[in-house]
Amino acid sequence: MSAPALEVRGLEYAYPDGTQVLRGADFHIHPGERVALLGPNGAGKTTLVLHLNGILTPDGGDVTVAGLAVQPRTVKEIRRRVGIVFQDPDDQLFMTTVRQDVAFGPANYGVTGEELDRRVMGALTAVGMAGVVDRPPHHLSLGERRRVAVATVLAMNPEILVLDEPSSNMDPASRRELADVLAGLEITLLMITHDLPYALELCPRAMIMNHGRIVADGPTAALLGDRELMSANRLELPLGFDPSLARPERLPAP
Amino acid sequence: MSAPALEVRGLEYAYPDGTQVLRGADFHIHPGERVALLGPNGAGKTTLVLHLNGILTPDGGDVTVAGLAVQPRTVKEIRRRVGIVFQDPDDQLFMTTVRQDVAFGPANYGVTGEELDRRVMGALTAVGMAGVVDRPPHHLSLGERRRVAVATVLAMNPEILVLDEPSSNMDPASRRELADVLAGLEITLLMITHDLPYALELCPRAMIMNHGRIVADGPTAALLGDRELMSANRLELPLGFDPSLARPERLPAP
Amino acid sequence: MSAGHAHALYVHGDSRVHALPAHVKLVALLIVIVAVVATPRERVGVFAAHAVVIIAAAACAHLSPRFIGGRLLIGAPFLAFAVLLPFVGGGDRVVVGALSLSVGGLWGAWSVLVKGTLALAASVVVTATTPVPALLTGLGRLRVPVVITEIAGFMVRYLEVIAGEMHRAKVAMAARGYQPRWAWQGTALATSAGALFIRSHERGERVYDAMLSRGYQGRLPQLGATAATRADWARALALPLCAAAAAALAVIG
Amino acid sequence: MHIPDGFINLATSAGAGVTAAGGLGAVLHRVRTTLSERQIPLAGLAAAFIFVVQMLNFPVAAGTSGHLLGGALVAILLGPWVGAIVISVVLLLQALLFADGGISALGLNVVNMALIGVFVAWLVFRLLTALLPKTGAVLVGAAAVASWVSVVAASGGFVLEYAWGGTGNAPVSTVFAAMVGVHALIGIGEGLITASVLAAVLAVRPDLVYGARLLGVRRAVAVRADRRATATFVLAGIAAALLLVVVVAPHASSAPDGLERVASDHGFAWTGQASAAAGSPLAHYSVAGVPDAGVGTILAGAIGLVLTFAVGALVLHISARRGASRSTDDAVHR
Ligand SMILES: Nc1ncnc2c1ncn2[C@@H]1O[C@H](COP(=O)(O)OP(=O)(O)OP(=O)(O)O)[C@@H](O)[C@H]1O
Ligand SMILES: Nc1ncnc2c1ncn2[C@@H]1O[C@H](COP(=O)(O)OP(=O)(O)OP(=O)(O)O)[C@@H](O)[C@H]1O
Ligand SMILES: [Mg+2]
Ligand SMILES: [Mg+2]
Repeated sequence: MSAPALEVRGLEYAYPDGTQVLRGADFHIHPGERVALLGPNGAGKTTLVLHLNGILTPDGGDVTVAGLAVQPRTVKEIRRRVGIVFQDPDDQLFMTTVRQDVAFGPANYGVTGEELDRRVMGALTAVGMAGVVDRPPHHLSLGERRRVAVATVLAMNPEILVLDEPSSNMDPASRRELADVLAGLEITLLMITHDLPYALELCPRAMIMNHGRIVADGPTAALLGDRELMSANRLELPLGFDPSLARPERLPAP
Repeated sequence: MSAPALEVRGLEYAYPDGTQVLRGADFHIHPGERVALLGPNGAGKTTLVLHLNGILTPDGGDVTVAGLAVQPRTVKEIRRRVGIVFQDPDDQLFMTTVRQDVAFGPANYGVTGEELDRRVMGALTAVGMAGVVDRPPHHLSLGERRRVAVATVLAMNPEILVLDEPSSNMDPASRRELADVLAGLEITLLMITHDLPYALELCPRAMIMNHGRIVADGPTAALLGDRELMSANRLELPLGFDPSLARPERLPAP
Repeated sequence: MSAGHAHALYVHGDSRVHALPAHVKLVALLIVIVAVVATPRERVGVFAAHAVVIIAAAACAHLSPRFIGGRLLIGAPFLAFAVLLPFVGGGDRVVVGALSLSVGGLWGAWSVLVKGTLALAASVVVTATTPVPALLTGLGRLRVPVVITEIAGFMVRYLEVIAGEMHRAKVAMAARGYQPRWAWQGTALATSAGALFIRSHERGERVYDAMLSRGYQGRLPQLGATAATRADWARALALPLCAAAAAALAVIG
Repeated sequence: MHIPDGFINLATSAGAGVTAAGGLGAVLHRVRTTLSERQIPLAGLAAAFIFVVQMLNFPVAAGTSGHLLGGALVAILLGPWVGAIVISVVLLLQALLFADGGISALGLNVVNMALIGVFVAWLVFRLLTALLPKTGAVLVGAAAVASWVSVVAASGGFVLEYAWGGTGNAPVSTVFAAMVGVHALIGIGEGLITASVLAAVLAVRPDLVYGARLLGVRRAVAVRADRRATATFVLAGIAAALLLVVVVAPHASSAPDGLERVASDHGFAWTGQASAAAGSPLAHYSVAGVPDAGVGTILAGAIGLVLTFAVGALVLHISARRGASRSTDDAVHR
């Protein structure tokens, strides 16, 4: 067995105002796995993700990335390996042009010149946003900003890609194009989403989070088929959706 | 024929940096209609919505709400009638507690005391957020914030409700609960969404916008069935979705 | 900088000082500060009296000495430069150890330090017992023009917007491997200041649009500003008037 | 350069208070007719922005602090009238909430930063743009120069007030050298920040810049930082700072000392301002009031300037360090 790409043990966290959010979250993900993280609003998914590269510091428990414990000393290295796409694109984009913003990450890790250009244009092309490269990111529509936000992280070539609802606000074609891009990457993937068919399509494995804990973990199709589990966690398949029609054929078998 | 609840004629708009967005948008909506506004990212949907209550002033064309032209003099009255839920909940929520935020709109129109309380709690209950009434809105999760954002507008009892992607970031159960609430209102509804099954469920009529113009207008089911039209506008039904299984039975016939 | 520092000034409580209307407290504060500033610097005893007045007010407000001390420290760096005065001052000199110090400079340093510290302590008592919006309402009652209080109100709100935008940018930068050695790093500050301005401005504009959309007419729905009774005035002004009397005696005598 | 309580005597402070109230009254009267509903939030935002940028400040001579003043920035963004109000609001809230600048000294601070700072900047800006072609680059350059002049002028206002009613006991010429000298350096930073903010705003939202609207510079222009122009500006600023300290400071003592005498003759200089007499190694050069002290004077001025600035920069560095380590890796407080 290889060492887990991502290991989270007994994670606890309360926000400074006292709201207890994480209550002992536990899981691990092996290199190359693609895992969906599902759960109701307010379950603590985003809070969990912010621990994976040391943006939040846990009150208890620990996080290990590829064998490296997340600590102030390791944080820079870890942030090179773990790329996070935030839930709100406005949290992600801060430079004056889209080009600068996408270049920011790789440039911090010493990429320069042509290689930098290549990365920037490659990432933007992957999300279909090569056309806006010289516009200010805050003058884009929300869906466009979300696509650029994904590009800023793709450009860093992370080993582990964590996406917090990447497909929301995207138009349906962009959503499919993103799925194609993600499916084509050789990468460990953790994706939060409320779009269950999307999770089924992309991730053979899923975890359900509620009240700050992982309450279920298993093959996505099996979890989505468990009616009781689903309704206990405010999950339900859309009207008119038939899982048997959705063929996650592009996925490696779990 | 009754006067249109909402009439838009030849609307043109360019942002201050020169980006031309609206290029002659034209449509009208009758009282009580429920209309979905579909279209790719960057089509101009959000920009269009910001014209409906005079937040943006058109460069050309005009907007009429219930027979009243949108003008500086009529703007206060129009804003009472047209409630807009913004695409980004962070733009919508600005007070220090959720209660104050939801009370803000009705209070501006003179609602006070018990009636105000009733409105606030009613709206929050409708979106399942009565429990966070005394928390600061910027300390909520994104999905929770979106639900509160919808409540701030519901509390105003508008005649015309305009929602810019209300269901994104919501968990599946909240999404369905919102659909139930919206279906129960006697109201004119214009809803932007990228969730086509959701549009089909809630709105008998749909319009497709692209490049700043309305390029199609008709029964939702018919538009979603037109493959060519759909793919020309970056729209597609999710894998595994079978429109014939989705029964929009709660809707009045178009 | 954490978001919302504008609120960190206020210490929640239900003391009598908290309950006083804001404009009354502002008048009281002004009296104390004028008294402190007017006191001749040689009258050390009178400064002690002022200190007693301020400490009494702080005690009524249930503010701990620790809290006041902490807030004074924030102001300290600026007052600390008074330390230079004895070296650069003119006039007679005294020799203290190896140093030759200007007598006038020493008095100057003392004066700046004691007056600055007392005034700072007095204003800490008021800001710690009055929420910012109430202070603005208080200013309005004292006939400060509406344009000023309105702009100030927006300023307080937008402080949070800007702090929020700065914070978002910082987190986003950190997440993509940026580790600045100086937070302000000359060029980084200069280049990001422009972007920060536009971002904050546009976010502020969108928030304002959302307010307009919900019927905002230039005035927030008011939650009943309290009017001041004669008893309020008497209670609020008792201590400051003591300070004023002490100062007046000192100036005359 | 926020003056704290007790630094300038009460009479001078009160006089400045009356001047400030009069000046602001005139400004408000003028603005009342032109301020549109949308401009108030914009003004509030500018105030908040100036406030935030001013948090990066460090102490300068005897109890005052040095940082961006923002007078030129608001004057060009919002026009001098609204600009003066905005800076006044910033000063008011800083004094009330953060005890940054004294409450009794509010009038002094308003006169220096809101009235002198803003209107001097505007005059210089209008003068330069009247003489030069009206392009985005010229506008940005003129803004940089206007910033520098306005900061120096504001610190000049301070020196005048100090001469009139200072309680600190340092000779006026020393204060002049420290304040004006340091602010001639700060002015360089002010000019660069003003220019870069304006360039950024002009590039994407030219409609927001009052100065641009007035001059008809409408289209979005990307003004690039020109290295040579920047270097020229910085060098000129440093040269001017040295010139001020070395040549003007010794002369400066005579005129303000005159003011001081007037003040004490009228019996309201309570604080017994000692006249500048020989004493400390840095102070004696002001005795003669003329530069015949030669090399000594020049050295004293230059050393004083460098020392003050170095200590200030050190304090800033330390506090920035602490701020940086606290904020970058710390918890997200959203
Ligand atoms: N800054 C904060 N301060 C205090 N409480 C917070 C803060 N941010 C989030 N919370 C609370 O923590 C809980 C978990 O929030 P989190 O954002 O992790 O949820 P989530 O699972 O990502 O939800 P969603 O699906 O809506 O994005 C929520 O109840 C929320 O109200
Ligand atoms: N403030 C702005 N300044 C300049 N251009 C803008 C601004 N806001 C949006 N745009 C541009 O206008 C176009 C339409 O934007 P809009 O937000 O209306 O799109 P949308 O249809 O709502 O898209 P989405 O589905 O992604 O929300 C986009 O190309 C966008 O880049
Ligand atoms: Mg989340
Ligand atoms: Mg939109």
